[in-house]
Amino acid sequence: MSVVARFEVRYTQYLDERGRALGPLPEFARDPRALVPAYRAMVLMRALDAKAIALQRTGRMGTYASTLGKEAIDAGCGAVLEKDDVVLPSYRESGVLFLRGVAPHRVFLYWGGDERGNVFPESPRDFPFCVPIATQLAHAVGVAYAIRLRGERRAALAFAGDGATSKGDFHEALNAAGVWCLPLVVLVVNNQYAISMPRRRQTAAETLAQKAIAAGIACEQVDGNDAIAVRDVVGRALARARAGDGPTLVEALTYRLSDHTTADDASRYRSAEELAEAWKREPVARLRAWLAANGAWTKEDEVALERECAARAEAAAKAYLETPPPDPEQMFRHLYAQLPAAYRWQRAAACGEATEDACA
Amino acid sequence: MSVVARFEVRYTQYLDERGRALGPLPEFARDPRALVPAYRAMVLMRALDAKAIALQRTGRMGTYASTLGKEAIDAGCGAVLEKDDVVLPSYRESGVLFLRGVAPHRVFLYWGGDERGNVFPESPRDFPFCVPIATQLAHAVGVAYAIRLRGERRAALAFAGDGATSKGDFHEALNAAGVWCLPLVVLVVNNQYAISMPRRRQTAAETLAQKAIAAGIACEQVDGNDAIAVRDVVGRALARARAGDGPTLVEALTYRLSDHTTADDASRYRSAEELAEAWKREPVARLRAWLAANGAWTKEDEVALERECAARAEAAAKAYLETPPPDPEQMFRHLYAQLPAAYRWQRAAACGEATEDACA
Amino acid sequence: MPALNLVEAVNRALARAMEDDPRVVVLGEDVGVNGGVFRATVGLLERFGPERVVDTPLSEALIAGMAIGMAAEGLRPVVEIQFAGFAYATLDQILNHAGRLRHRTQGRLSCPMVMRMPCGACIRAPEHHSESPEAIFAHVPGIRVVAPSSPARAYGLLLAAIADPDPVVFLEPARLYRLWREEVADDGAPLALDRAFVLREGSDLTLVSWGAMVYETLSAADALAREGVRAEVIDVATLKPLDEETILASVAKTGRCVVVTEAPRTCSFASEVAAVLAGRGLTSLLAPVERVTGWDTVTPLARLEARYMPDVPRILAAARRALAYR
Amino acid sequence: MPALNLVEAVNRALARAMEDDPRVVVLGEDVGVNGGVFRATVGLLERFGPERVVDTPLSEALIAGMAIGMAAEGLRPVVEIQFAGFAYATLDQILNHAGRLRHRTQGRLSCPMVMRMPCGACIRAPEHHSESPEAIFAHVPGIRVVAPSSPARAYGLLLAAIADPDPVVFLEPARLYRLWREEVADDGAPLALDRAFVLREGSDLTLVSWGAMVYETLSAADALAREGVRAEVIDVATLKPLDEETILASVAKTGRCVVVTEAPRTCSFASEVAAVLAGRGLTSLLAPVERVTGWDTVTPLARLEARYMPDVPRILAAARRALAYR
Ligand SMILES: Cc1ncc(C[n+]2csc(CCOP(=O)(O)OP(=O)(O)O)c2C)c(N)n1
Ligand SMILES: Cc1ncc(C[n+]2csc(CCOP(=O)(O)OP(=O)(O)O)c2C)c(N)n1
Ligand SMILES: [Mg+2]
Ligand SMILES: [Mg+2]
Repeated sequence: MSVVARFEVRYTQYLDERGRALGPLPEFARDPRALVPAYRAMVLMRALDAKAIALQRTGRMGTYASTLGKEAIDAGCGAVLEKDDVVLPSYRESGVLFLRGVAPHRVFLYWGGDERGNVFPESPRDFPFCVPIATQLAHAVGVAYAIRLRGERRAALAFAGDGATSKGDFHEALNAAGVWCLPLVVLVVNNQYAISMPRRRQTAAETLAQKAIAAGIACEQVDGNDAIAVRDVVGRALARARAGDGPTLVEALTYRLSDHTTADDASRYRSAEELAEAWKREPVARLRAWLAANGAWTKEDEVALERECAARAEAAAKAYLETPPPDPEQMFRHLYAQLPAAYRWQRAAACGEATEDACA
Repeated sequence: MSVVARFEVRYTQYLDERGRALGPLPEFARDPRALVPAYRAMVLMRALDAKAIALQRTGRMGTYASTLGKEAIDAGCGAVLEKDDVVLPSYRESGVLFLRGVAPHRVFLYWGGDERGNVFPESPRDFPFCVPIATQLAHAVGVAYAIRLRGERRAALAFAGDGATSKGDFHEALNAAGVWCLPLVVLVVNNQYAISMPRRRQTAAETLAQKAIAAGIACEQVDGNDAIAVRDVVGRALARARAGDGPTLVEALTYRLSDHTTADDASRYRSAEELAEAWKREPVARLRAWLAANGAWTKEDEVALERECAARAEAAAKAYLETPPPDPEQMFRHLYAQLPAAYRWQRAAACGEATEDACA
Repeated sequence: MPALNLVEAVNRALARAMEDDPRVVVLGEDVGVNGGVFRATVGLLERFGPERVVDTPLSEALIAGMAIGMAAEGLRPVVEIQFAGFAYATLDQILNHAGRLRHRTQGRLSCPMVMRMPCGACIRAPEHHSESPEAIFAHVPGIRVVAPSSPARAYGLLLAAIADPDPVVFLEPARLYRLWREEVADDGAPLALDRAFVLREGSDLTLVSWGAMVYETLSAADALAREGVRAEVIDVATLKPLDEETILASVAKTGRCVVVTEAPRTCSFASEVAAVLAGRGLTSLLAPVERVTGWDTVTPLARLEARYMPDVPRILAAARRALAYR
Repeated sequence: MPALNLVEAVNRALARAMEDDPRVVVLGEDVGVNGGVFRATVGLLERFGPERVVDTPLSEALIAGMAIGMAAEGLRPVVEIQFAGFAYATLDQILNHAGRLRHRTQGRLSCPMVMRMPCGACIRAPEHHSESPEAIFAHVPGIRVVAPSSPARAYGLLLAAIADPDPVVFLEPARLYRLWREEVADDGAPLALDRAFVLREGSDLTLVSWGAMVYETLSAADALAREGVRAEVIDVATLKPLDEETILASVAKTGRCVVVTEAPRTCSFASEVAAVLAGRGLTSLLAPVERVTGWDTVTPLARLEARYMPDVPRILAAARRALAYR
């Protein structure tokens, strides 16, 4: 018996739970002020999240998937994405999209039940939200293939949950990315739950990062509540991708501090103690503590930011609520580039312009 | 940065290409005569394979998938399967099925285009041949789950090709087997090709065995042209499975010495030199050399065996060719446990007992 | 007799089947401690334990394929797919295996499994949560397709599906899950799997539907009754095999037929019903068969779904056209 | 003008499209050095290189999903699925994404891809190599479904499919791949994607089919002609959107219609055609619409497939019933 292959999974964390540096920080964090934009974005994400939940609770929005707890991942990724990269979100990456320039009321429109929520004029090549788990990863392979084919220095960044790692699509995509050495980073947001399914029962694998070994591609595990670590790890992975050095799977460890969606009640399947423990590791307070300790953030800054974020959330809600309802023609407008003649009567009937007549 | 997980893939081989022991052999091989039945089975497989190809070439059988080169895998597995285990083959495991007691003419019937080829009275719980790649692995999970649920000391052994490791189904099955610690062994027959796709372009993974790491289950790589190694590795994996110690992925390295099927022409995509090299490692001569060198096999034995196998192949062909053609009712007989009344007219029409009348 | 809503009736049937037959296992995403996202499996984990009430990894193709393996090995798996929109990944297993295992092995192995899923729109759910894939499943040889439209029928049909020796796809109308309650005797009595239900007798017009659309269709029949039109209402319920006789007998009486489905029109199950009428029913037809269907569009998100769905006005308009036709 | 068989015409159209449009890429299993298991892509690797003629890993769902990503990023992917029986794993991507990307993003992203696959039985192939899934695809909103039945139509329709800005499922009748040759001008001229072909004019009876069954249907029409019956033969060719007008115009003339498909009967595309006739065509019908279809069974293996397939005698029997009906 001989050993023919060896592997290891590495983990990156810079800040401890209280925001204290565990060792030397990456270059970009030498000046703590460089992290202030990320912090501001994280607080805004939280304000928008709270607003969305309030809208849902008051019957003005449909089912909504909260982003509470994953702000460091979204902000860390947002900081290292370049304009020409392509983001392929799941349904929980509104934070990243805000940093891509997508107006917050679009996200509200999406969860409010309007396809116009997936129109991102600010970031037109990014993919829409994706609900069927892991299916977006195949799209990401296609995007990355197109980038490579044209010899462009861009990358695709696709997101998926811990639950998504059990789907065949996840593995098919990683494998293909490895075969063609594609400019693709897949970021697994391991928030410990897939609805009620805890991470440890989703798979017997010790880490989710190691799933990359099956595809023969690079992997890294990172503390997803540490914005500096996320930025570092994802930034390097994207740089490698753009440089033609191939794909990476990044597992970001975090915790879903909210219910799965507003239609879920997490108290049915997890304890208050577990949740309380998780709150101690949450990312916003951690980064604030580090910024404050390093003289880059004050109480006054915080008060002003809170006010600003509240106003922006309010404005987003207003823009959402004032968006006129879609007209029925929206069902047909972009069904095809041009609606085939065979379906014109359906459009007319849906818009109340004609009767549905079997003998038309 | 810290290392949070480490893995390795081990490789087992006992006999070198010329059939010389590389070191101490496993217990069961201490008496070389114990390997004679495996050798005899391997030679029979080759005779049946040649007969099937002859039948196809002479227009008396449909497309056929040759087993040439994988005899050590089939014989090694056949030797360690217990009666109550369940085999889930792909389309290339007729060798294993022969060792399960399945009459060779059934296999000819299958490739001859008759569903009765999947009736295995001798081995009634084994699954039929499976063409849609990797789909049988999900079935294997269900079988293994049922075994575990009832607390039985049995195992499922499922086969798949190197190409199959790219299918999502493969990963979903391994992952689930890990989650429930199922009595399942998945044997990947790495014959270096999926039709024209060479192994190295199927995946960037250094080994196929390492794909088990994604699922957090045990894995082993074995020389699939070494019947002793296959028997050893698969035997131990099945024993662990039956004992409740969980699933194993075994990658058996071999080479497809034939075209993909009789409908394929491998010379389009691989060189004669490569094929000639592969023949040097083929399993039958290797085991024969070892048996002969250890006094367990003689030229006379070989001559007698050749004659016996030729006769058995001839008998199988005869049984196949003499099987009366199926009657059209076979389409309906086992469509449901009992044919719903709504489809009875179709059966009657198919059997020429009634007209198809839209106004019946 | 307890008054149950539809999802409670499903739950009751599951519990009953698990109690009566130790081979029955329930599996799917979140079916255990969470009791299913619609609570169809609530309480089962506590009563029957985690080995028989199986929370699966997030892998629909695996779930369907695993059920096939379980069924072949002698269990009676009842799968829950969380929403019909996530069942497409199971089609490979259902088409290539579940419906074929018995035939492929000429009766040696079989596949007594049930695959349940909530279907249909107008529950204000997110994207991909509003699908009506019955026509796709009804095209698959070797399986049965069932769609209940009331608590009592859900109970009796689900018990029958679980007891059936062949694979059954069981499509539950999510919109009706909690819409009303009715008395359901927990008597373990199955309903026939090949008989349509005549919910209301009438001689002027035949209205045919299934699943959530039955509810809309009954409301339309009420409205017609107020105008003095006696509409016969048929709940197909067992889509495959289709009980053509009940529909043909009704149309022989009425001569006029409206078929209602919320699925996209082209190649919908409404087309199958209409095709039967164009063939065996032609001599009865006094008016064109009206199909009131979802448009050939993507089911829109919540803000527009009411404009996608067949509703009482659309059914009434079709009924009036059929009645007026000479 | 070269005389090409159907698979050569497909090959020619692929080469032409790749030459005319650098965005076109071909991908699938064994499409590169092997030239495809049916040789539809032969020669493309040599001419256009491995970056544009892409051998993929064995992962159908990935192939379909990847094409969606490529299309959204501005390429024009043409996927080959090796056999239709292996396309079921792509349905999730086709249903949930390909047909929806444009709508979901309200025109921001689109999905100009083609998914080609050989379909149909009677090529004496192994299990799962004989499927006819057109009805499933035709039910999917937002896509087009095309099925050529001659070399020239394969050439023109495939070019049109590749040029079309929306996803097209392109179903190639494997049985016709090498059955005959005809002159096909390699002129890059696309055919319309929403027009049925009237292959033969007649006034006594309308025969409707598509794909490989067109061949069988034309033979039946020949036999009828020998008896003095003038059958109109329509090749639907573009199944979605369906050209209802051509069929209705024909039946308005003939009053009698036989629809032929080798797919299982229930919820087949033949049902859709019959449903159109039961609705808009009812007034024209002088006889019940005959559906001559595959049985509602698994397509049997080679020894029995001839007993499964619609053939000339079955089509003739149906035609005679329709003609005799008073
Ligand atoms: C294919 C598929 N199956 C089931 C669902 C229903 N569903 C929505 S979210 C979810 C859990 C996803 O968990 P995870 O991947 O960890 O992402 P998270 O929600 O935690 O961000 C499930 C099962 C779905 N959307 N898609
Ligand atoms: C899902 C699916 N896709 C495609 C095919 C067509 N096909 C048959 S065998 C084969 C290659 C399989 O390669 P591998 O898994 O290595 O098995 P081998 O034939 O080498 O034993 C392919 C692509 C299939 N049978 N199933
Ligand atoms: Mg999660
Ligand atoms: Mg292989």
